Amino acid sequence: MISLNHFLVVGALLFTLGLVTVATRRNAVGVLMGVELILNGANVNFVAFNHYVTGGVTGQVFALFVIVLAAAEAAVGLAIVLSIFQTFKTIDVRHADLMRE
Amino acid sequence: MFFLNQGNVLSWATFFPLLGSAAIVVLLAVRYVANLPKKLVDDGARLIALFTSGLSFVAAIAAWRMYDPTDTGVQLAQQFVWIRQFNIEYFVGTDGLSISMVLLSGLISFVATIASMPWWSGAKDAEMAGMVEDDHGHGHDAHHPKHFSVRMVPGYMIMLLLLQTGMMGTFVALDMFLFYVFWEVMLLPMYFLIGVWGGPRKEYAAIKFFLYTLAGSVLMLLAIIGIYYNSAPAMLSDGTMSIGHTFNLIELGRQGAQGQFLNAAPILGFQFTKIVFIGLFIGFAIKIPMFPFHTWLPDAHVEAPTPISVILAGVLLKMGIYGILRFNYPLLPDATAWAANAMAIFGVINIVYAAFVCLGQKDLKKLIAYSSVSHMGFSLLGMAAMTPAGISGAVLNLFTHGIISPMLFLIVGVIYDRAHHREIEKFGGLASELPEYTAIMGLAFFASLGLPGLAGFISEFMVFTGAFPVFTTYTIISASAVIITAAYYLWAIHRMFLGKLNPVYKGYPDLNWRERISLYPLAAIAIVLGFYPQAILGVINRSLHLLIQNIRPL
Amino acid sequence: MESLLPLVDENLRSALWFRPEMALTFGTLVLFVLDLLFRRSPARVALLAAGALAVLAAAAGLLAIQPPDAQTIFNGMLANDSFAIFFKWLFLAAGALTVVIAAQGQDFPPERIGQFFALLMAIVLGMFMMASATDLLMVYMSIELVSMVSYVLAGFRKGDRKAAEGSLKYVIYGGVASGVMIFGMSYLYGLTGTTSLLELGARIQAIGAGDAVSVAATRVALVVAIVFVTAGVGYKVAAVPWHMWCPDVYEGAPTPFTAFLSVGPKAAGFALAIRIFHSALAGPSSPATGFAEALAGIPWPAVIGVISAVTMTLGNFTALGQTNLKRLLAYSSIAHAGYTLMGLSAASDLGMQSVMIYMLVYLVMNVGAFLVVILVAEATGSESILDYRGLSKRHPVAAVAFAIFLFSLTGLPPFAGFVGKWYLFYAVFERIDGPGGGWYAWLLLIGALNTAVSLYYYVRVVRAMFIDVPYAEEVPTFRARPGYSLLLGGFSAAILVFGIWWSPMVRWTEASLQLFRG
Amino acid sequence: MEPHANLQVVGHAAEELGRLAVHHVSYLWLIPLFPLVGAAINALVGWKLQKLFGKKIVHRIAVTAMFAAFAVALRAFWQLLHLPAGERFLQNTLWNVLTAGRVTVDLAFALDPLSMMMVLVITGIGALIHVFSIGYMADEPAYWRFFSYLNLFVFAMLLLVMGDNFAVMFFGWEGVGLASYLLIAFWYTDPEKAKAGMKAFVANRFGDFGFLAGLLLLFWALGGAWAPRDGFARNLDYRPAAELNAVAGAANAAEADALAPRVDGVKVGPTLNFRELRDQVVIEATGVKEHLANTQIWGVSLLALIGILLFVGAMGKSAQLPLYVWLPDAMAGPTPVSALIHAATMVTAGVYMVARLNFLFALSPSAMGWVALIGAVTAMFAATIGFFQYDIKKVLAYSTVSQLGFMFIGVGVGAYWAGVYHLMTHAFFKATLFLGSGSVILGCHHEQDMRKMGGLKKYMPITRWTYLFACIAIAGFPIANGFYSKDEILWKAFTSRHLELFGAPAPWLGPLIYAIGILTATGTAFYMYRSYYMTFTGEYRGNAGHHDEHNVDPHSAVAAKASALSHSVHADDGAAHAFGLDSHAPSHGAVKLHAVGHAAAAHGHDAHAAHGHDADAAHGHDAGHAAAHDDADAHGHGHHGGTPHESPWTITLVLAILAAGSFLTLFLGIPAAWTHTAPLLEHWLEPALLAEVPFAHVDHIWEYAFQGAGVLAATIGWLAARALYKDGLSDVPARLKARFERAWTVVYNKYYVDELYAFIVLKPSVALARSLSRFDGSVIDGLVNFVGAIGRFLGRFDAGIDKYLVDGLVNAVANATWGFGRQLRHVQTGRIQTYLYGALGGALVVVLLNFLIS
Repeated sequence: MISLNHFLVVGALLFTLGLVTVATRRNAVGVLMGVELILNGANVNFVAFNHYVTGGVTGQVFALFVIVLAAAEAAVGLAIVLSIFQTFKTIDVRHADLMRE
Repeated sequence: MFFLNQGNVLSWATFFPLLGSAAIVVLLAVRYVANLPKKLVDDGARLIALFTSGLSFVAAIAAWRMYDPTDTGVQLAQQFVWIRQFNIEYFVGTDGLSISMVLLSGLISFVATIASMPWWSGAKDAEMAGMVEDDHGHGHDAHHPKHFSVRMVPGYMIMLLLLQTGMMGTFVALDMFLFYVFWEVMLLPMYFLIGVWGGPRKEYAAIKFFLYTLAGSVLMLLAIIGIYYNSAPAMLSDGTMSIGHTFNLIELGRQGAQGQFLNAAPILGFQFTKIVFIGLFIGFAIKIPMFPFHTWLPDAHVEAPTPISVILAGVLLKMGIYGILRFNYPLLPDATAWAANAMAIFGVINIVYAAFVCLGQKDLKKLIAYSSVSHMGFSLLGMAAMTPAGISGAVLNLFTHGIISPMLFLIVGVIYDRAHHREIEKFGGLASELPEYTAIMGLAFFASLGLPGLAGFISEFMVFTGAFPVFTTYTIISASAVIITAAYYLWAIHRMFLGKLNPVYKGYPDLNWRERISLYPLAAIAIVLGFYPQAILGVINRSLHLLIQNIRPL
Repeated sequence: MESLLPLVDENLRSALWFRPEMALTFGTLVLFVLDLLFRRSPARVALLAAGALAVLAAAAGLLAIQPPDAQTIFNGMLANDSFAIFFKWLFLAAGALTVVIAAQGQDFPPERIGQFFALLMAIVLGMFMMASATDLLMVYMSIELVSMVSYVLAGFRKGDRKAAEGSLKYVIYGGVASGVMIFGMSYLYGLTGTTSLLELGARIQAIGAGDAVSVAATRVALVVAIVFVTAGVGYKVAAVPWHMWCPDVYEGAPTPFTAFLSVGPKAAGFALAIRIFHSALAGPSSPATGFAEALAGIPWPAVIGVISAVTMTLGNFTALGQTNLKRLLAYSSIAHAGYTLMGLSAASDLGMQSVMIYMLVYLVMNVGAFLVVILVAEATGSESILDYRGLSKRHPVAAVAFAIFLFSLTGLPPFAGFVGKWYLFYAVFERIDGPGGGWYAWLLLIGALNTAVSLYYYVRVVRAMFIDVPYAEEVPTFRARPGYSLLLGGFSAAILVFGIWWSPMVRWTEASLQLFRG
Repeated sequence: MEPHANLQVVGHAAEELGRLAVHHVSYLWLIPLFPLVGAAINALVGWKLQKLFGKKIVHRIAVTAMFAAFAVALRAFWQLLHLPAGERFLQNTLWNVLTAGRVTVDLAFALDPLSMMMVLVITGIGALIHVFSIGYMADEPAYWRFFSYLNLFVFAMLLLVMGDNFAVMFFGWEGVGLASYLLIAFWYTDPEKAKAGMKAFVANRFGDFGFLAGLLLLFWALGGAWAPRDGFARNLDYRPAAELNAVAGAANAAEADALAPRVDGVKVGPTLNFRELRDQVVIEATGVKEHLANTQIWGVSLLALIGILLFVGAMGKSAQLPLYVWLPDAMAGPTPVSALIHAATMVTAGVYMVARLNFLFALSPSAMGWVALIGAVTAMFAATIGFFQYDIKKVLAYSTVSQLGFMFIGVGVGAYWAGVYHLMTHAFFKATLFLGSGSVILGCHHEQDMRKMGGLKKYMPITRWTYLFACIAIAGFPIANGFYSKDEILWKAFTSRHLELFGAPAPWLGPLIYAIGILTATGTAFYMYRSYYMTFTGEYRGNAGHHDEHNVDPHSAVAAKASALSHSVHADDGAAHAFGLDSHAPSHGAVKLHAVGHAAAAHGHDAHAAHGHDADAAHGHDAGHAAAHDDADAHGHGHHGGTPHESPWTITLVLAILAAGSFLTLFLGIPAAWTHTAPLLEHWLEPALLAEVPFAHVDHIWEYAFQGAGVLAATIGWLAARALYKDGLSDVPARLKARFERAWTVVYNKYYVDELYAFIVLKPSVALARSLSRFDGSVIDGLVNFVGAIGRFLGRFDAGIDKYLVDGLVNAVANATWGFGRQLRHVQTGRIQTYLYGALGGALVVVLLNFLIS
């Protein structure tokens, strides 16, 4: 029988993996995907909590909104990555350190 | 003057200069529109400055005349609610403690304004000083920059007048918040006056002065917040009761006398009154300046242009002592008693230490700056004793030093304008070339070293007499400074003025009229006060003696 | 089917309180259309600016006629209360100023300025919602709205490496921050079973019941969740340790937008923070003292205090070494976030009020400061402090105004900055003789000393303008910009007036203190 | 039998003294006013006047002021004379200078017999010296400056003696210091002279410091008795104003007076006023006397401490050990100044002050003991130095120091009137001596070295006779005033038994002081006659290049002898022959003389030829004068130029008057032993000097004997000097010097006291000053800059944190997570992630913080 904790563990794992991805990927797109992972970790939690704890639809609606916003954010992010590519001719985030004094 | 009456004279004294600076701003605006010739604008600014600070001086004299010495309460008060939410009032007034300072500040401001003019000087010394107006930014030769009195004149005058407003306001403000505002308002113009029109190391000196003073005043701010927060409500000027607390210094003094602040909650484990006392005291001690917070003074003095040194020594230094007497004494009598001994010790250190430092100085202006440090020590010692003679002497010392030290700095300015250096060793035998200058210098030096018959002696004598029964040993130690003082002044005279004339200074012009009209009045006052100090004492005594009545030993 | 009817009614009712937001929404779209319409028009910049201002004016008008009674709308998603309205006015002002400045400047090429205005309206909309959000969902969405548009605008300058880099950092950083926040929200939701800030407080207190072990465990989770949420807010106000994006983004973004960023979203972030901490994590403030107590023994005031101390200290000390004016102002804005957090950590009505006052004052002086930066950058093409030398001679008005702004930022009377500082300090001092007052005493001391430190780098600029002599050969020409001069004059005057006669400011903020608590 | 075998101590009958009766008058202020006005006029417009109307107008102003003051003084004297002895006290208050609490000071003048005498001396002798200066400073360009200084000095001196309270006295006390500074450094272009002035002022400041301390101590000693706070002076326990006294609130004189506590009508408590002080101390009922007598402070008797501290002040002004050093240097000033300030008036201020406070000193035998002892030692010490000086003014300077020592012996042992009497007599004969020397110096064209003088009696007879008479007076022959004052002092010293030292009775001190005194008297006679003989007898050595006493070359000795033989100006000169005959190689000398004579003739009157003027002398007067005049015309007042000449009448007249004065004033002090009535002056001064000091009673036989001893001492000194120095013939001094080379050098160099001062006081304090100012510049100021530096450093450091430290942390973390076996470059994640690490790490810290706090 799958309990709430299983879901939470999954959510936490997604979250952590997301963070690690963001923190270590050199490819900007990869980094953005890491962000997505984080958000999805949160979504799992929402849905799980909604199902096991609160009932109703709040959590699920929340999750839906998060998904939508994540999509939007990904779009913006990718656009910026494109402009980065146009200017830096690379999307390796290591090279985006002009303003490092 | 018809518009100067009991109710508004102090406000006029405070805001005349401000109006003046506003007028100069207008003048500048007009210049941009109708582009007037530079010369016209400069002279206009100078005239406005002279006129307004003169008016402010007149108002100060009027206040002095209106003041009734037999009454110890607040007089010439003007009061209305300013910020009701915080019970802040515009409350100016004067009592025995501040009336003499009002007069002094008016006088010295005016003298300083006169000394800021390039006028009334002989062709030759004007040329030597680099006052000659020419298009390119240099004086008579490339080595010496143009004289401060012809550089960016309107700006200078605006700042000078702002400074005067700040000073006068600080002395007349009787609302704690208002006091703090004026206190800070003084900083900015002073920074610019030193920083823009100062000497070679002006940036360093200016920023040092600024940071030093601000560091002190933020501590002061915290202390003020603390006092306000722990004060009891009081009646506002419009008859309504204040909400919770009060900024009214007189009211706070009453509460302090009743021990209002004794039962305030301790802060970081320190007793409230003590920590607040320390906060305020450091803030003021930096202005005095008290050892070890004195090191901004020599730099500021050395770099500042002459009139600014005059104001600095003549008025600004007085605010430290004034603030302590205005805040710490009435508001925190018990902490004051607790700190009295420490104050006396610091006073002695100031006196003796600075005197020795003077003896070792090579730069005349530095020497005089340190002598100011030394003389301020007398005030500390005298007020710490809490005896009538002591405290009267301390405040009288503010006045006399406020007369004498401006003379000294004007005198330094005279020789600096001609020789463009202040190295004592490099002069010699000036007496035979500049007799009048030598005479006035001798008067000032002897006044400063406390020669009876001149102003300086009286206050020193009173401080000694007042402090002796309380701090016998300290008093004797500091009395020994009279020897050192005599030594360094006479030695300076010896090296600069006596002996064979150093040929370099052959044909130097003697005093010109600008220097005369700024120096002689002060000299006259110094002599008169030497024989009749009661003119001041009779006015200030009562309030001061009342001030120390409340201070009981712990 | 009939169960939908109340929802419909609610939405129709709520629409009445949502008119400013709607105005902004439509305004955004309209501006896009206008942008296309005026493509050929020679005066398109002026027209578009007029349009943007018209939108803002409409929003303002609707905001003005909006009935003031406090309540929630959209089923408790948003609250309409005087607190929110105060900040909305602030945002409108910030937006309008940005429009005016941007319209005159050259940071935006005329052909793209329309998009900028449109997106600006969107940000304002987002900030409106941030100020009035009472549900975690709305909190998240409003933050995201503001953030995402900001990402775009931060990288608005095409082909500018710094801009691109800044926006990349911004987007990644913001993404992670909001992700962390939403993750924390998910835990809050799970632990309390609600997403409404209005109910959150009661639920958290209820947690106290139950056996010790589970309570302790829940508290751990709760605290972690709260900290995660704090991260999201802290990132918006650029508080240490979530401040690092700030300098780069400020430097990379077009300066008018930087000015906007430094005041608008910061204010919105504080509004949100107050909303969260005061209505969700603290009980109602006692009418006698105005003090509010933290719920369930979560010591967030002290934590915020520590964050505030660290933030202001780090910001100030880092600013000491800066030579680029935009970076310097960025770090200074971090420091000011630290000061403002003092008010939040006071956890009292006066604390809230002091935050509001400070944001109001800060809006004026900081936008003013950036305006001068724009002015100088136009003439010299540089933001380095070296190019400010001798400004007092070349452009006296700008120099004097800048000096006033800087001294006001330092917090010297008689400038408005001092009033703000005064309120913050006083609010903190009130708390000293409470339990754990020691924290506040130290906070106060640190704040005071920081003031002195900050003077040092502000004065460096003043010194450059007034004391240092410029290079002999450099004679940059200042294009006559009466508009800028007027603005500078206006800002300076406002700062002086607020510094000397600030009763109105106080009255307004006092009236805007009611947080709707359901 | 020894004298004090059968002595029994008797004091005056201790009759109760009442309060001082005061006569308020309104004209005393005129006395100081005139000199002040004179000074002011000459100081402000003198240079103009001098340019317009010549020097006459300048000195007319000054001298007129002096005589006017003298006239008013006489008027006051007249009034005093016609008052009953007990009520001779004139008082004149001008205005209240300052009042604060208990401290109240009036600008007020008072004349009692004592100050009356001083005023007469100051204005009288002062006026004469002004007249003298007319001639003496005739060719001084800054004439006006000189006279304005002189007037200023007299003004200050009058304040000093006429002051009704300590404050006014102190005004004068410092004022004369200033005036003497200005006058000593009058020729300021000479750094040495300027330095001498500085030295005088600073040395006096040492004394003033003691004076001030004693003053304050006395002031509050009085306060202690009445305020409810004994142990007032045990400081460091904080005393508030409220309990300090009844007069705390006094804001003006009237209040202070009204509030002041009184014990049956006598105002008690702290006061600076001599009269109030005297009343409350003298009148037993007030109990002040007991209080003062019984109070101890820092373990010593309060009164002794007060007395000694005040005496330290006197040491400065009156040039006693160890503060006398400034006086000899003060001779750098113009001679009239030396006469007026450094002989007649200012230097006696200390004596005057002690006498003025006699009622106080009398209460403390050990204070008196110290005064007397230091006086005696100083007298001896200075006299020995005086033996070997060559600068005539230096001799007189040391003699002055020595005589002041005598005065202090007088006031020290309690013979106040005698001390004051000596002050007066000294004023006369020492002024005569100084002005005489001045005349000599003028005559010898500003030559002060006695070795370059000699034989002046033929050139300046009046100067010579007056100088001689003054020598007689100071040596103590009964035909002049010096004898009477000095012998009275010594006699009183011998008969005093009540002195104490270190609080222990010292009956032996009196006789000891007498012994020292009589020896010193002998010495005095010796060095004064030495100066007389070296200056006025023998041959004029002014033009004899550089050749001095202590390497007498046989030639000049022979030359001198020869000239002495050639025309025997002094028939009575046995000694000269006696010494002359056993001199070697007469023929050689004669030949040389002859040759030189020719040389001189050949070259005409060459003023600078080594022996030229010996030749002139040999060929008689007229030629010599001719030479002198040619020379004078040739180069004005060049040194060694021409023969000396008598001074103008203004000078000689003054000399005559003063000499007469030193004769006439002897009648003021005819000892009681002769007339069986108190001497006139003692009688006159009695009301002022009321202290009752017990003296051993010894019958008159002994007094006569002691007077005889005094005369004997003088005679011995005279004869010795005559034998050694008359006509400069003897070479014994030379041989003695050769014999005791080392000792001679030590004494000649004034025992190296100046060097000692330089070593103990000057160098250390200057070194301290230098190091302190360096300390201030580096350490104190350094601290500030250091803080600033720390700030800026932290700034960079923070920036570093942002940029690098976090990176480092990141790399570390990255290593930990990823770096197993990987190279750094693979985990180098760049900026953005860095930020995230920072953020998350921060968040974690915050989480921890939560639990730490809660």
